[in-house]
Amino acid sequence: MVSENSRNPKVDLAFRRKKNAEEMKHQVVSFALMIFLTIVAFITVGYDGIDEWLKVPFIVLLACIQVIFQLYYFMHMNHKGHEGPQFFIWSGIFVTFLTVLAFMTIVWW
Amino acid sequence: MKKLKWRLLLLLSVMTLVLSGCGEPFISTLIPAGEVADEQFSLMMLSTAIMVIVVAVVTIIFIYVLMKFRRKGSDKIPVQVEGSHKLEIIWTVIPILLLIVLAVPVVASTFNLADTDPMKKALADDKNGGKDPLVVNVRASLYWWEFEYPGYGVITSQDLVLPTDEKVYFNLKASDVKHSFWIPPVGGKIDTNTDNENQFWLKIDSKRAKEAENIFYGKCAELCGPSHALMDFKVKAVSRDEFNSWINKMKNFKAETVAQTASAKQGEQVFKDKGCIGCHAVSPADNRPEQARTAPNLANFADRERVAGILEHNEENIKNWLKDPEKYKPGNTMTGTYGKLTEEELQALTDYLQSLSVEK
Amino acid sequence: MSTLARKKGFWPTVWDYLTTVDHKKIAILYLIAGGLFFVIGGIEALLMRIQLAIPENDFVSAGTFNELMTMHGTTMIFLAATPLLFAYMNAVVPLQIGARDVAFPFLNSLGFWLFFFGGVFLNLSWFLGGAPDAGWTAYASVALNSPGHGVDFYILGLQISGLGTLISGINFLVTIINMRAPGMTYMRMPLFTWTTFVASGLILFAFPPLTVGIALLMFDRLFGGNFFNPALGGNTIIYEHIFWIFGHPEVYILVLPAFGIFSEIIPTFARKRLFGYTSMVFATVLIGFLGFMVWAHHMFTTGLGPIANAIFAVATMTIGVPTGIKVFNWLFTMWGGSIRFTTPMLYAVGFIPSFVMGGVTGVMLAAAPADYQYHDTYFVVAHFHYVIVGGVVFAILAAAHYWWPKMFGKMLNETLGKITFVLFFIGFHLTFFIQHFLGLMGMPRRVFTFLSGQGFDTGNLISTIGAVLMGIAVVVLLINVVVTSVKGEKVGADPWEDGRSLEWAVASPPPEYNFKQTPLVRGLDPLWIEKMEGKKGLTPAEPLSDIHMPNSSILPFIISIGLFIAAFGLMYHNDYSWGVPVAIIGFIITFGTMFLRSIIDDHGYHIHKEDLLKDDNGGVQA
Amino acid sequence: MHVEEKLTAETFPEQPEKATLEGKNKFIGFWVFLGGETVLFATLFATFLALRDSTAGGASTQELFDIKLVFVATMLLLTSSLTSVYAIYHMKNFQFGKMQFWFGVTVLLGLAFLILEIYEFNHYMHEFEFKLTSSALGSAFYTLVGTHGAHVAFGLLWITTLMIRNAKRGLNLYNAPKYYVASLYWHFIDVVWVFIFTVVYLMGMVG
Ligand code: HEA
Ligand code: HEA
Ligand code: HEC
Ligand code: CUA
Ligand SMILES: [Cu+2]
Repeated sequence: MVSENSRNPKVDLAFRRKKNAEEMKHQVVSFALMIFLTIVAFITVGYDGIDEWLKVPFIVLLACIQVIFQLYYFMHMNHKGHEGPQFFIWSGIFVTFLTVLAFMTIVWW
Repeated sequence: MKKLKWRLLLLLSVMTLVLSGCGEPFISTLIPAGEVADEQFSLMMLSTAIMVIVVAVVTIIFIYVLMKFRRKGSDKIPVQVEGSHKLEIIWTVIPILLLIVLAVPVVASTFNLADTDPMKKALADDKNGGKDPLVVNVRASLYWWEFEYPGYGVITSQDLVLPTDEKVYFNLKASDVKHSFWIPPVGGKIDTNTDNENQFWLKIDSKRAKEAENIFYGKCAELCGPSHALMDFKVKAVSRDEFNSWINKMKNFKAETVAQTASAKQGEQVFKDKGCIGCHAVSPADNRPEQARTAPNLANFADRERVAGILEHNEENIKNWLKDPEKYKPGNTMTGTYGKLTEEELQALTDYLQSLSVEK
Repeated sequence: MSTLARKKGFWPTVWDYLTTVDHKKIAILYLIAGGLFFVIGGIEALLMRIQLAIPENDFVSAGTFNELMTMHGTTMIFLAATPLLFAYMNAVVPLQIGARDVAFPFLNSLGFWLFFFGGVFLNLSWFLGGAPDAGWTAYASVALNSPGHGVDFYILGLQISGLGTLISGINFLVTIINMRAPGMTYMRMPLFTWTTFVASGLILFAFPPLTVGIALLMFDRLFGGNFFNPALGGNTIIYEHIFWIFGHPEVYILVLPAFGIFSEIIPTFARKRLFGYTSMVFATVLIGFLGFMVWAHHMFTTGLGPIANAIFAVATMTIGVPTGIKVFNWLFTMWGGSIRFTTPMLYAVGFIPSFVMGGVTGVMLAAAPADYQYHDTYFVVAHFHYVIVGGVVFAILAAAHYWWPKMFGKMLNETLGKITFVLFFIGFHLTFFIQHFLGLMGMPRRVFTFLSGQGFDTGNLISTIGAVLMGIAVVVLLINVVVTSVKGEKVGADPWEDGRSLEWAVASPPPEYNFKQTPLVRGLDPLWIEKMEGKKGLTPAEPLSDIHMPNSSILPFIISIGLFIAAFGLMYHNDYSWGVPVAIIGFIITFGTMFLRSIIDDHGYHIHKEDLLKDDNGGVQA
Repeated sequence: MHVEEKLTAETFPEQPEKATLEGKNKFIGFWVFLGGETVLFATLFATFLALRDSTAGGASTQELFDIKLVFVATMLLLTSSLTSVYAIYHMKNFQFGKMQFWFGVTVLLGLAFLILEIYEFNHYMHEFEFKLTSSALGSAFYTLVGTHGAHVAFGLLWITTLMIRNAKRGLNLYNAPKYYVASLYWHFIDVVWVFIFTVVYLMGMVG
């Protein structure tokens, strides 16, 4: 909303529409990638040739990448004005990491 | 000069600590009587010393500031100081150094006290089976303790008999809710969980055990129900020879032969008729699975220090306990399981129970 | 309040408070409710202390003692300390940042009513078959083994009030992010606002684990779940972790705002700006951050193994460093200042050595092998009362005296205030200092009695005497409140004369819109800056114009009642056939009301410029 | 800008969700809330991970899970995430009708997902006797996946309410933030699902 007062509405509108459309294209691409990653994950699990110890970290990695796509593209965390959201989501992820790590290491019996 | 002042302060505070009393030798952590407790005690003293320094520094600045900078009528506006990097660095770095001094022995000690490899080896070896080093399985239940010596096939309750001057290893768990096993003068506590077995070791020093008259108090240190406060046990510290002789007597104990007098024999019968035997074993070699062992093993009951862990051991109290256990340990699981006992039955049971001894 | 009552009559006033979304009135609600629960929790403490005054006492039974102990801890932490701090946050933070209101006035009210009904629900347990008795930690195996509905009251009551706390936390976060006046940058925010901000962040990340933990407990107790049933693969250690992942940050949720309060009071009465403001902010954030990485220090004896114990021991100790930074900054704020010993300042001054004592015993507890000796003894009880009472309660009492004039327009009586302080201070040290030694001498905590002959007798008696002194001190405070509201004198905007932050720039109590014109902030301690430049008020950042205000609403109250009803249904659904329908009705009330809220447009209303001009006592004098 | 202002495509701001103070508050407040939700699910995930082999002799995850069903469910939910992106895209272009349409599609996809999940739970309970009460694994599984399912259900109700409530009014600065925030919620549900299908289902099938 930088040019709130000084803009020519018509031109501006056309420009904005174009920008939005372009962004939408990015969204579709990231969606395609997400679907792709999902399929890869499912195939990995269904496929017997791979060592189980490799499978788990691999599919978890895929999930993380996918979630980054969701957060940064679908949820626009890549946009300006998202410093707050980034801070809180990453803090949440930090606590998540600690919790999950603890439960997988020191709760074992 | 300054150093001297600090040392004096330290000395003074340790003195006050001593003067204000260290408690009783059979229960106080401040009168350690074993290697583990010693190690912990020295950590406690080290940290106390560091903390006394910290508190002293803060207090000195504090008192100086309060004396010097009180408002004295005037409407003067003090200089609005923003801060000082030099000072801030000082009071960041010095605490870090103090903490390092504390952290190093803490980490070392944490690993040392958790070292239970000898026990694992002993248990893995069939011949040894937990004799050398001695292994004790501890099982905590609402509100009593069972101690099993797996190397000897002996089970006892409430009173834990331990040889002095050697490391004893423990396997601990709980059968109903979480409890915690603690003998303050001998070493810090460890929880008995419902999900797993915990392990640690203790070592009693014979000389200092004597000062506690060879009896230590054990406590349950985790809230477990109404009678949590009363879930005490006793530790008898004996020499290795005495221990050997005791464990042999336990192994050879024949419950069938102990009742000698008529009354005791009658009591033995009541013990069966009233179903006491369904819960309480009277033989140290109890082969039932632990789920079936729902009450203290009474094999050497007459040798115990206390009745039910808390009451002084005498005929009167045995009767009281049998008459109304709820009165002495609210919420215990024996209450209401055997109907009313007549005065005669009580006497008989008491006589029988008093005959259950390996020492006599 | 009393003036309001006269103006409006009793029932309209009640209605006004039931429906209010004004942060200043919600603050008063928090103060009253939190104060009430503090007295309840304190009475529970006194009853415990009476029972423990002599060995083998039978003043209360074993079961009752466990109930008192559990309810004391739970009430004090969740229903007294947190809400009392919320009271000051609500009253002061919007003013300090130059805002007209919080970000979500409606949610603010909802947060209060959820907390309140959760607390009422929990306390009803006393009359409905017995209170919870598994400790404030409600460790799974004891909690599942506890007969009756006591623990269910705990689970459901905390669930409701915890939701309220979470909502309030989010509200403060957004308020501080979005509603600051022009020029009020993050690094110009008063420390109380900063600590509120960080504490709210901790609430945001710590309360969800609590929600989950007690939900799992609820499944196990009420719906046949097996999370904590080892026979079917459950694991009780999970609960311990979840509880402390919440529980440790919770203690910093309490103490950080307390630090904030003292960081306001000390500069005011030393007439000197806060020493090392930047490092204070940094330390606050660091404490909050580290607070999430140390929880297992409550579980050293659980048997996590030496690696975990060593890591958590060292991590815990590091918290001493930022806290130390704070302590020394306070000392050096006073250094070179001009200290005036008002009642709030007395608490601030008393706080420093008391809290440091509690803090250093915390570091001692962090030495894992030594903690095998301290854990679950009175040494721990002594530690946390030193930090909680010496830190948090002192702060709450200090803030009560400090901000009372701002909240109610009248100054609490200083003489009575000082009497309260002296009694409380002496009582406090008498009660808890000796407990260190009781613990070291082998006295476990959570015991309803102790046998004589173990050396615990004298210490416990002294402790009880101290508690009685604290009780008397609280009674004097209550008298002070009554006396003040009957005949206290009205005060102006800056009753302490040395006010530094924005709350002292508006009338006491402030008008409903706080600032007639949003102020322009030109630095740290904005009011002080203007005063030093000889100005009377602040520079406005905007021309006088209509002010937008939110509408009052009864819906938060109804939403909360719905959950209150549903909780009864859930609790009794195994016992009575009406359980399930009642639960459903409760949820319908709650969700139906939420639905109403979402479909009814609520645009608020405006106070017009002309009316503002007429009303000349408020806002920034430009 | 004012909430009740009547807007046209030209005057409609670029970021309608943040054009008013209320909108900005909602926006940041909701993100903050999502930070808390992250931790809520983290705790449930951690619990599940700790208990994932605690079958108590009952059905194990390898026996239970059916890769096809999970795949279909995943595709449904992922696609619904894209359709809600479309909806927001049209919101930014001030095309109310299209926005409503895509939200409608989102709701339908979400509903299909939910039905599938209910079918799945039902299947486990009757075919495998796998219930909340049957083992620690059962408790952990139903609590984690069920909490997610409850979020889906709530999201569906929320978006539907918004659509119906505003059907006649069109887009304005009062409801734009609400739509925006609802879509954020929907994406978040999807984020959680990505981890559920990975950690619960796929890892459960690997063993
Ligand atoms: C407001 C509440 C509050 C606060 C602020 C703290 C602060 C701290 N606590 Fe405390 N704690 C509790 C409330 C609190 N605690 C409660 C309620 C329990 C019991 C729960 C239960 O079981 O029911 C508990 C229990 C508890 C335990 C578990 C004990 C046990 O059950 O066995 C431990 C162990 O590490 C611990 C440690 C600490 C530490 C290291 C700090 C540190 O943050 C302290 C830091 C402060 C200082 C160190 C002082 C100032 C610093 C200086 C002057 C600088 C120089 C200092 C040094 C170099 C040391 N606490
Ligand atoms: C904010 C937290 C907080 C506060 C402020 C307090 C305050 C006090 N607490 Fe504590 N306490 C806890 C939190 C707190 N406590 C927790 C978490 C536990 C652990 C529980 C557990 O183990 O699960 C605990 C446990 C605990 C124990 C150990 C119980 C046990 O292990 O068996 C004891 C024993 O002395 C105690 C005492 C006190 C005392 C004397 C006060 C005093 O400071 C109280 C002072 C207040 C008053 C005395 C009120 C006075 C009011 C009146 C006299 C009213 C009269 C007027 C009218 C009716 C109008 N508390
Ligand atoms: C349901 C099982 C049960 C039955 C039946 C039962 N008890 Fe007990 N008994 C217990 C339990 C459990 C304890 C430990 C109580 C405690 O300390 O909380 C106990 C404790 C005792 C003690 C004290 C033990 C000690 O080592 O100090 C004695 C003595 C005793 N029982 C005798 C009897 C007699 C005699 C009977 C029968 C008349 C009996 N019990 C029946 C369960 C039972
Ligand atoms: Cu067993 Cu406390
Ligand atoms: Cu802690």
